[in-house]
Amino acid sequence: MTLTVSPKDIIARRVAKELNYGEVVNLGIGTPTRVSNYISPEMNITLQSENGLVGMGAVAQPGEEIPDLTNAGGQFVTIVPGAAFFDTAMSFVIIRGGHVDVTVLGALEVDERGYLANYWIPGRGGPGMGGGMDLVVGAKRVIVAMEHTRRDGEPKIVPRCSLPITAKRMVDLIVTDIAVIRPTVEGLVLREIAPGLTVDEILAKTGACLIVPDDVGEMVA
Amino acid sequence: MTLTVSPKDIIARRVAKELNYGEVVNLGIGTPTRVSNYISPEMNITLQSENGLVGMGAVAQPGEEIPDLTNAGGQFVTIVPGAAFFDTAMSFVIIRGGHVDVTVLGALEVDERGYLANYWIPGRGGPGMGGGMDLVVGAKRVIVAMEHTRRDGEPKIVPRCSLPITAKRMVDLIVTDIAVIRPTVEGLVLREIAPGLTVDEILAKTGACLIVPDDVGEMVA
Amino acid sequence: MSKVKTIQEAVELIEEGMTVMLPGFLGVGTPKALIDALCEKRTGNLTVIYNDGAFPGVGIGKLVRCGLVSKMISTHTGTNPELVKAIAEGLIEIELLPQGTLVERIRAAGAGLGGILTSTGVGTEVEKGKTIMELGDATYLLELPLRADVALLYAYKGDTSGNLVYRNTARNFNPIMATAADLVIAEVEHLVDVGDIDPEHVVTPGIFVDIIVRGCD
Amino acid sequence: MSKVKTIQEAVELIEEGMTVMLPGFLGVGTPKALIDALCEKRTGNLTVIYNDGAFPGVGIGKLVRCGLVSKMISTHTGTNPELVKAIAEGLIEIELLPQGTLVERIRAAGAGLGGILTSTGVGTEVEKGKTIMELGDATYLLELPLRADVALLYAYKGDTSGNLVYRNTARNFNPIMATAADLVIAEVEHLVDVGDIDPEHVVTPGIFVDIIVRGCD
Repeated sequence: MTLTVSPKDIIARRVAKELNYGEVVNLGIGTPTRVSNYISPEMNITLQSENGLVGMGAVAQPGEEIPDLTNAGGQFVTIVPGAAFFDTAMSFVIIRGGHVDVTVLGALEVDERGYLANYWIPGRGGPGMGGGMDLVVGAKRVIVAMEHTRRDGEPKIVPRCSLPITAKRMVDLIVTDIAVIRPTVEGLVLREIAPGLTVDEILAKTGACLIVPDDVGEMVA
Repeated sequence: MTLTVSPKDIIARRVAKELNYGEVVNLGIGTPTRVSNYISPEMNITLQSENGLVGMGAVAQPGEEIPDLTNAGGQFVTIVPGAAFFDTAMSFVIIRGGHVDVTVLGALEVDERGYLANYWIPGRGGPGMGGGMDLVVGAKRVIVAMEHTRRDGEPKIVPRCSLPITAKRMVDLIVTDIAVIRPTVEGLVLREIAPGLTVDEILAKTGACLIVPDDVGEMVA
Repeated sequence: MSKVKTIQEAVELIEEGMTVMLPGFLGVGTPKALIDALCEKRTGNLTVIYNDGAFPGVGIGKLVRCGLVSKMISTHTGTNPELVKAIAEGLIEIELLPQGTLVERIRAAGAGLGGILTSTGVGTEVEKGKTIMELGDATYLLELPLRADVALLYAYKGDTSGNLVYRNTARNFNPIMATAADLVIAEVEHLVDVGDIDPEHVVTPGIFVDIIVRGCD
Repeated sequence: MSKVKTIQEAVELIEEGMTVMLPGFLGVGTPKALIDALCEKRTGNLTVIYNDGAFPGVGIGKLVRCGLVSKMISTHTGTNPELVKAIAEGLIEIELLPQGTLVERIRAAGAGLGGILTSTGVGTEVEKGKTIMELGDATYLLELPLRADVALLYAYKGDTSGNLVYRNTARNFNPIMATAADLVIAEVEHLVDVGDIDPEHVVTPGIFVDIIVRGCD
């Protein structure tokens, strides 16, 4: 049996399990967007998109695109019954005002304080924070969804962010392709590791110190 | 020939002459509301009502009342083609943001600084400022429309307001049933007096000092 | 999942001493059945945030007459002599503020803002006790967010997921108060199915609304 | 009186060095014909307030490619490599800020507010040079109003008096920018008569709009 699930899908599937019935969720561009593939309709999750929409549906199939109906990544999307459109001011009333239960965001770095950096690479001039800073400040729960290491193998989970941080807020959970980590005031706590991997293998790919409790679980892939 | 025009209507008719083509106008409760009776459709004036409406029409005739369609005084009103409804936040974006050209308000007192008092009589506990403070601060022009004296004959135009002022803003014009007065940094300037009255008669009914230029005109009744 | 409950179930959640936001302008846009149910339940000692005094026995005037209000945060009381009298007798405490300031304070709470600067009230009684800020040539008052325990809304039409549409000038404070209370209950004149309201015409998205009740229940 | 003009008449009013607000999110909700006319007229040295970098040659990406932009006030540039390159080479100055802060600064200007307090940006690069305020347990940045000389809007439908209706996610910054510029020009896909838009469905009241142009002129 060969598994063909990509790291991005492993992350998305795991993040989906963190969502509770009836929650309002904002999914960032990239890997976070894939989380919607793993949300069952019975969950009654409402997707908010910062470009002015609650009740976002799936990405539009080719030929089904509706003019001027896109998500925050610029992809054509669909809407579900009960959707509503609004302007950017209202969108950020929702986001900054604490009306989003969960935001799922990618990150360039996360550190031992639980701070994330995801908007600026000095010298490269970008990409910019968009709505990310408001989402991290305003959402009730913040989940970082990212691959555990950079493409060159360097760790993204580091003692202290070298890039400008997105907010002075401890994120609630970090979900990578090989581990689930919970930031706490004591530091980063390893909660789950991917099947077939050892704690030492996780630690080797992590720049930050991890607290390893006795009950580290297996990550449900 | 007997004239049956009330003081309130004299004021309203004179105020209407101050409005320019195409302006957005907010009319306060009472005498100011009557100004709309003297605005011709050719003027293309848009009436704003702070309870959430632009494009207000005349007061509804008995039997023509539309549910939940009222002015800021609680009277049933009509709307004109091109009207729009909105919430209170938008209403005060319009008012405080400088998008109202003229506000016409009643006053309890106006003083030599051009300040008006119209929201509070100590001991009587009311009535409250409603949207009045925002209108005086935000409108491009403020016109006070009031009878020249109180019912007991005491002057309403005084050296300095004894009642709490509505805003630290010099109003642009005072229109009473017997005079038109323009506040300036030098003081209150008498501009027009009602036909048949003398300057001395106006001064006798005015508590404040008035500057009387050579070219005081006759008020068009 | 439907958010529809009975009026009785809804008002059960409102407790003595709570701060209650009520939309409306001289009674227009105020939920009638919810107020009737509150009067019947006799939940008292309420702090009420409402634009004006409405009229005796009408809208929040009914709550006043029932003796359930201990404090009003409002912009105008003059239309309700019963309220004016209760304030004069010290039975009801009043906090008076400008209408544009009231709505921005509520909006700030709903929008997660720490406050707003307005020049309305500068140099008047309203500035007393407030932080005054000079920026360039202008002077502003710092006005702080205003939240409530519960907001009771009135909408012309609502779907079972809480999307709301208003009618005429009954919209007023409803969409703003919907964002700034821990519990939001909307009384709707017409209850429709999810999907029956055009997504372009929704004024208050259902995510703000916890409970929907029928006005005619 | 009709506010309808030709696109040529409208862009004549836009001058070198002006600050221009352009609504849109990755190009959606941005007026196309007005941008084309600006590029043809070659009005340069513009400061552009726009959410993002859009895409190369698309929306404000077209203004960037035409070399008409000297400064961007924006939240995100990453989708437009041409813009990123121009910023890196010092050809375009960039002022980067959070999206929720951008929209509230514009709204504050339109609403006559002196500023707003937000905790977004506290403890980050965004706080540099700004007034930091501590209120109770919370820390906020004071963010100041942001106005423009001209706003160029895009609406799905507009009447000749300037009432506007948007479509889907093309609404975004349009209704807010409509309130905060000295001159407001709206490009509409469908021009209708006064009275053809239901007063409940108007999103931007015509009093905010100075000039209406047809997108297909």
